[in-house]
Amino acid sequence: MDQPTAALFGSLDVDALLHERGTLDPRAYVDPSIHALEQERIFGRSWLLLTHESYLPEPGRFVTARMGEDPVVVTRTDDGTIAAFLNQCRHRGVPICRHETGRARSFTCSYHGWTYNARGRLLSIPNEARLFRCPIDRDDWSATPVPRIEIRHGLVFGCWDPQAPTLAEWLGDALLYFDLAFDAPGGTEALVGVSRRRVAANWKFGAEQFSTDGFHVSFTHASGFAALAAVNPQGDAAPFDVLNPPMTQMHSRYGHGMGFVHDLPAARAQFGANPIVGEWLFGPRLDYLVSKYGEQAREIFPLHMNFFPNTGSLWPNEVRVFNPSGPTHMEFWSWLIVDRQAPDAVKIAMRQDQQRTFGAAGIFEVDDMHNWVEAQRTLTGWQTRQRPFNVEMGTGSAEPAELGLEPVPSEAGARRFHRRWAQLMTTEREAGGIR
Amino acid sequence: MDQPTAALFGSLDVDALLHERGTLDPRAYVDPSIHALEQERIFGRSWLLLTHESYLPEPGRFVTARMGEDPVVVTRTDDGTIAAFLNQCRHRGVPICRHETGRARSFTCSYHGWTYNARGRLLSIPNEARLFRCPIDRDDWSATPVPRIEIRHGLVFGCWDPQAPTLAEWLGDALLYFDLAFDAPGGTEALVGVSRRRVAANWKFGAEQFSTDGFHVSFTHASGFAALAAVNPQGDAAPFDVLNPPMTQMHSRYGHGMGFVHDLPAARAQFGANPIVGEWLFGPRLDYLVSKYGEQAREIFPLHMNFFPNTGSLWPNEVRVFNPSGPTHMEFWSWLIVDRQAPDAVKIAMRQDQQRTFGAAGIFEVDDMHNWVEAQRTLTGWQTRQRPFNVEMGTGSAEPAELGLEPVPSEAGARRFHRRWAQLMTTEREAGGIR
Amino acid sequence: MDQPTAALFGSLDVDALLHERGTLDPRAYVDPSIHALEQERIFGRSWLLLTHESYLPEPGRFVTARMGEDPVVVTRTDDGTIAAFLNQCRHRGVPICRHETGRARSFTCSYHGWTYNARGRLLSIPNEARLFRCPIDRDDWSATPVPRIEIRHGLVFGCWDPQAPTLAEWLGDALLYFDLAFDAPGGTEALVGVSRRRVAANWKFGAEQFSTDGFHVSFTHASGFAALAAVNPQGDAAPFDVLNPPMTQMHSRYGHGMGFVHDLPAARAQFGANPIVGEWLFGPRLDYLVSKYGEQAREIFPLHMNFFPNTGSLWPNEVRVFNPSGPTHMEFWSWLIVDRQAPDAVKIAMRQDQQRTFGAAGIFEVDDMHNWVEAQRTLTGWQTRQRPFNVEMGTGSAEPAELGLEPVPSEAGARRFHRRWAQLMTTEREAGGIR
Amino acid sequence: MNTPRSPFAVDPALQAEIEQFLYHEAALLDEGCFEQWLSLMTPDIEYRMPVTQPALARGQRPIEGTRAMHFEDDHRGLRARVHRLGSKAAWSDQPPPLTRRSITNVRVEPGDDNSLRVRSNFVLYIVRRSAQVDLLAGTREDTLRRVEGSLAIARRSTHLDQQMILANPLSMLF
Amino acid sequence: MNTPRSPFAVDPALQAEIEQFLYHEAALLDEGCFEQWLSLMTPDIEYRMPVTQPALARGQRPIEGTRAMHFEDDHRGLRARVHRLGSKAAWSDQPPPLTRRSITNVRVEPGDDNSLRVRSNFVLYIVRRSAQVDLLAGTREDTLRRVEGSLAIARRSTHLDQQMILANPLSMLF
Amino acid sequence: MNTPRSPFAVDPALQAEIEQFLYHEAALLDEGCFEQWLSLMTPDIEYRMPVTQPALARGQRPIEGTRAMHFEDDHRGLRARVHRLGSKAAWSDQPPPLTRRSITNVRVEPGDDNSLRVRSNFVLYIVRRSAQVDLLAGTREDTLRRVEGSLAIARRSTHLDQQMILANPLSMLF
Ligand code: FES
Ligand code: FES
Ligand code: FES
Ligand SMILES: [Fe+3]
Ligand SMILES: [Fe+3]
Ligand SMILES: [Fe+3]
Repeated sequence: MDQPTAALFGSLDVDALLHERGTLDPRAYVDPSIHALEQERIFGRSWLLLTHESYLPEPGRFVTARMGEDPVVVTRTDDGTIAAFLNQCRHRGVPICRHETGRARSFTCSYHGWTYNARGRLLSIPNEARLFRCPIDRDDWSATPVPRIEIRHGLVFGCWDPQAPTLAEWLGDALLYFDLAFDAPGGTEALVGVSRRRVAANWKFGAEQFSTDGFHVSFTHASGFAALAAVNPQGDAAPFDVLNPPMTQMHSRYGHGMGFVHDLPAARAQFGANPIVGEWLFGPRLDYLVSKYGEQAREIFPLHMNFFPNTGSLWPNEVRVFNPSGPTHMEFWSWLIVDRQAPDAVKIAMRQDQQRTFGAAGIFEVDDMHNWVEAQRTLTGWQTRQRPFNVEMGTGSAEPAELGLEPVPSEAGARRFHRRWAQLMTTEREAGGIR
Repeated sequence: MDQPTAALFGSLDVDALLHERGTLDPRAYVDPSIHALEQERIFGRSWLLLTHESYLPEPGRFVTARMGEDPVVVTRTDDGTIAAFLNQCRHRGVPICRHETGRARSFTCSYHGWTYNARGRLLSIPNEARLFRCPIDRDDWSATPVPRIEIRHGLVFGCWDPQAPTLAEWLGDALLYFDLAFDAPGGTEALVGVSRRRVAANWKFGAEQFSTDGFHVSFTHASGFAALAAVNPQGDAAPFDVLNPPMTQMHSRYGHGMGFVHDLPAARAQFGANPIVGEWLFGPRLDYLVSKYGEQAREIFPLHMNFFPNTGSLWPNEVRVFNPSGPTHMEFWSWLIVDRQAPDAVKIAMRQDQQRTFGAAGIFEVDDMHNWVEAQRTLTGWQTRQRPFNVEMGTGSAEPAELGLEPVPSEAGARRFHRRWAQLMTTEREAGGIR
Repeated sequence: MDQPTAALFGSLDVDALLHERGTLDPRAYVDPSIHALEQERIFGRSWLLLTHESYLPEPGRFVTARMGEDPVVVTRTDDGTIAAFLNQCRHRGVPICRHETGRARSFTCSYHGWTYNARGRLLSIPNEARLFRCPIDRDDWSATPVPRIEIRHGLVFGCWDPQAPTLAEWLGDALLYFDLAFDAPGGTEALVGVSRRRVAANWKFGAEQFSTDGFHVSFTHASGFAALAAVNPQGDAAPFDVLNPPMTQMHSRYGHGMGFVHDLPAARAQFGANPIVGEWLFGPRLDYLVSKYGEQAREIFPLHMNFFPNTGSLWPNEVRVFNPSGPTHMEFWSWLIVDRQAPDAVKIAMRQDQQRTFGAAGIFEVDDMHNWVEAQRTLTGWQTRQRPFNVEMGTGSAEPAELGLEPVPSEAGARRFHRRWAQLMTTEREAGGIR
Repeated sequence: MNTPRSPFAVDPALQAEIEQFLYHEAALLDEGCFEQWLSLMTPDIEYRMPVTQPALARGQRPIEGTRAMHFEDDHRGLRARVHRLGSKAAWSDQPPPLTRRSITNVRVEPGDDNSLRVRSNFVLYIVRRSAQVDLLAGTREDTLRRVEGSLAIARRSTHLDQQMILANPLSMLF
Repeated sequence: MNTPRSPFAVDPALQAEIEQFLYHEAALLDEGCFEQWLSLMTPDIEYRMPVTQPALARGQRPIEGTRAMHFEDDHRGLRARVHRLGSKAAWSDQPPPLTRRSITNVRVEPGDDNSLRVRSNFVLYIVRRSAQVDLLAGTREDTLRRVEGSLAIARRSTHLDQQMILANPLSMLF
Repeated sequence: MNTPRSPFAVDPALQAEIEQFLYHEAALLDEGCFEQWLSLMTPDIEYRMPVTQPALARGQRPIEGTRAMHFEDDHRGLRARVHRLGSKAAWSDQPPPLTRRSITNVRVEPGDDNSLRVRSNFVLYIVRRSAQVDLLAGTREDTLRRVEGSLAIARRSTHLDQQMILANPLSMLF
């Protein structure tokens, strides 16, 4: 097991937050100074999901997005590549782009008309020569660019740290799992309309759960499963046997985690209750994945996952990002994604299934929200911040040095999520790119 | 008079907050670091009112309550005793009990199903043996218990400090006054429905006033008295002569305070305007008290009081608790209590009288709220925090070493409230139980 | 050019906030410790606009006002002078005066009846002799007076610093400009009804813009100008030619700034589109000013201005004050003022023009609000606080040692506003009156 | 569409009349005409607002016992409240808050002989001290009686949708 | 219940017609159809919203003098506002806020000859920039006129229940 | 005033009937009578709430493509939701929030043969955990059908005026 992290940041001792064996100080979810440091050390140098490429089908299209708590503009530039920059005019700070989505080749600030191109480069200042009488250096005074952009299976990621590893390196040994979750024949497309919520809970409640927590399902979602069973006597989406689930938990030393179904019949039972959907997922789609990634594709059917720090997904048709909004709230954006080549009937079925289960009003989603919000609210007390949370599930079993694959529920993934978090939180930014 | 308190806490000098002669720094009502320290040093070791015993008539009944800013569950256990514990699951912090009141013998967390008994002891974790693979120590991972519970005249008190004195010791020389306020033949019962308010004022505005402030009545409540007089030409509840009230202020070096009517005819005039009520209070009830506490019961008719830190009451039918909710708000809970053996007509009369006067919409209550909220709002300024408040009323008279009994209005009780507060605030918690 | 300000305050280095050449750290608009220090060092010793004298036509009239974040009462006393004092009872801090305007010769606190006269002097405490038994010193326990009050052209200013320079000294070389903006034959009067707004932006966004920013007009207000042009083909209030405006920017080393029209025909075109208004402004009014201030009055027609720190105005019929309300909000009060001797038709025309343009719902005002609020909102990010704003416009031109008069748009005035701000922020209060 | 009316069909004239009565009543409160408002109450008015309890969970029985009340007034009690609101010394209401009542979802049913049972929802917007905005909502069940050719309120029971009162001081009439 | 109608009885057809007119008008504003909205105003429209004053305390006389106004428009003034709202450069309204107007407590009285005096309350819910929610409430007094078989607004005077405007920028029409 | 009715004239009896139906429906939701509420839906109910998009800026074309949905239920989907709300394990709704729906600005138009097209606005006040107050507003377009002498909802499309959902968890029915 990794060494415990002992560094101090500010007056906060990480040892007080995260103990070796698996306990976690609840102040990590409420402390304003921890939250402030996260902006620099987590969100300032991690790969963060911005949007789906299908929103930017041609040059001149743009969307606005959010990286941690910072607003950015994401564009398809004239050379067909995607660029992103901070949505803040360098003159007095008004947003450069006021719209959430649209078509534009340049962006003019509403205050004094500074104009930036689709890469955020300062193009012009009205009457600059006569008014400024001093050189306004384009390199100094362009919008802050997001220096690193990568696209993988349609998902557009950005990173503020010029020295960061590549996205593939960042994903590390979890890369295959990422690919199996998001690759599809012909790629994917996102539905129009980002489902956004401001939820009164720290972002880590969401990210950690999506990484690792398959064992809350039978409890938290009991009413949802019963409801589906009641209206569908043949039983769709029944919960697995909690003690012997056909599932494996993946956990990575880089903080990523996933629960996947590890055999085909179980996956068919889980995802293929609707035969139209099953035919696609386990027919053309699986054929494509097997041809590309080999036979192992028949043993990895992703269910829930989080790629560190905050890109969560519920396979096979949703991806979401858990952005902080102060220490006690998260702002989370969820995209519905469907396989581009899937028949329309499959796309419709997936959309309808998603809204009923994990949409903003989904019968599963609402109970997750409830738990997170109530846990956060409880932390407004004082006694409630004095004793650690328990993250010990599965501590007794051997833990691999590298990628972990747990055949039964365990919190090893949560421990790794928090340890990765502590590693970044205690490493100074100046130390160069982090691994 | 006590020595001035000179200790420092954080960067705050208590001398700057509370001067010997009777001035008070307004920052005590707004400063976030003072508020944070209060949670540990005041609410972390004082006896706090939780609920009334009548809400827990038999084993299996529970209510949720609040101690300072912390949520607790209060239960009647199978052995008939009352227990309380922090309402926070030790796993990831979701409340163990979601309901305000009800019947339950165990409590199951909605997130992963950890189950606790009526004393907050961890009973079971779903599939623990197989999933955890490490011993989950029941002593380490039960809900944080409220280690001290005492019940006196139906009022259930709890205290987080295992080394605290008993409730009777805590009340000290104010014990007799507590008993005369809350004892009744056959005990008391609380009406169904806790009247709760979140009020935009620091909790000490309420607690201090209830301790000591009989002299605001004729000013603050002028419109209320006039209204009652207008609809009742015979004149009920007329204010006392301010200069010669038949009242005594009690103040204790432990911070408790009370204003009581010190002669029977005046008490009858005050509380017995409604003959039905008077017959009970000054008949069977007084007989009972005299037989138990002696003739002095005829000279102590409590009117307003606060037992340190935050248990306030307006005799004879209300008890309330002024809990903090951040430095600038209080959340206060008020219970209507009536003598169990009183005739129904008395209970009804008391209930109706209470809603009209000191209920949430009571014609006296609203003007108290107004004063507190406006004083707090004014403290958002900067100049408004630069000069002390005056707490000098009655300073000139001799002050007793022990229990004080003042025959005329005085702020001796307020000075003692604040001095007790400063004593606790400047005493480290590790120093053992405080007196 | 002034020396850069290098002093530290708290952990904040002013050099990090305000660079010599003209860049500004955005943290000046969000940091809570900067905001707290502003209350002491800016609002605690600057001349601040309280109200217009016409609201206090005779002894016994009062209004409540705001100085920074502090509430004050402003009165016309029996000797006809104007006085002001902090609106906070010295006993427990309840506001002394509950009304926004009215008639009163003394003010009685609603809590315990302490009564203060129209200068805030403690007059009486109910039953003081009997109850207090200690001398309550009238000098110690009166409401905190605003020690300095001056009235100039009907505008009532107050200052907390007894050692402050006079208002005329404070205005310094900007005094003439102040006089030309607010003087009028027979004086001015304010309309009934203060237009108040709480706007989610730091107060300095407003104050700085009003000082210096004539160049936002053509961009920010494009839609407003187009709207006026569309309904008035003869074209009223057309924007100036941005490159060759008939305007001069005044900037003072004391932080004041103004944009004025510097020739009469242009002023007539700007302000006299409505002939009724033009006849008054450039007839009797101008005659009066020329007779009093000389021929220069024909070359100074104020348009926008701010007198440091926060008295803004849009000539000729509005004055406003940008008060802070926490670091991220301002509370701003705007008065409509009209020349007392102007014909009624002029007054009506001015009122109607103001509501349409710069009233709370004015077609120009709303776009200013938009820019400020959006710039502030953007500063909730982290990256958005890392790089400076640009305040370099016009840096290349020579800058005068004393009063600056710039014939073309420039941010020299903004630089001077921020430099004056930094000078006060880094000068201790004990150092005596500041210049 | 000439199909027969459903069970939801009502007499539109009666419906409109009752709505007008409630709007008139609300305006009297919003405009501070408390004495006039009081004149709309019958002498035997019962005016109640119980302390709001949490909505019951599935399968829970309500806790037995007498309910605490925010309001439980007869005519004399209301007279006292109205008297206070007319006083210069009613500190919480001098100056008065701005209030605005929207009365919605009015449902009328015939009651005993001369009376009507009227349910309605309300949204009450309150502004104190220029910038303290509160919003309350709830539902009411009134008994209206025809009195001398006009209408009067004989009983009002208000359910306020706040267990924790946030709009303090609660000096408004409902 | 066949007892005679009270003073609150109204013509239900007229009441419904006026309500429908006001709902239609509100929908035009909520849907951004500002030109169509403008066409509901008479050419001599008086459109006003005075700066909200504190409610008067008992016994205080109102302060004399001319009132300041948030809105004081004639038809030309409204045309200018509508023109601006149609511009791409109306920054505060591009993208437009989401708005929803609930019009309640409609009370109709006959006015001079051809006109009606209509009072109503409103609750206006506004969302800007996806998460800045504001709520306004108030009351209006309109003069409606029958014009060519339809209805038009000849005068609107709005009282906004906020002394301190919190819903900035205040670029909405009322 | 006896001038002829304007285009805003409606049948007051029909208007009142539809309003009563919508008030009844709202009360069933506010009182937690979900099964009864479900019985007001036709078997072929289409119940939808698209994810709210920003209002379009002047001159912008809408982005093409399939819309994401917050709700897109048929009868079976609603049965599942109602089943869950009846469960003790529906954590977010046990105890249930206090909710209060005000239905306003009801506009009725005849639809195909047997149906009515009804638009209405709503203000939904929600209180969770005693002090978490949320307010939602929006507009709905319903298709009502006359069924066996009564009314039923055959289609409801709700537009919620929040792009960023603030009232979480969004477990309410609309
Ligand atoms: S703030 Fe963008 S151009 Fe000035
Ligand atoms: S949080 Fe309670 S069981 Fe997991
Ligand atoms: S607070 Fe003003 S008299 Fe006591
Ligand atoms: Fe879940
Ligand atoms: Fe009191
Ligand atoms: Fe401007």
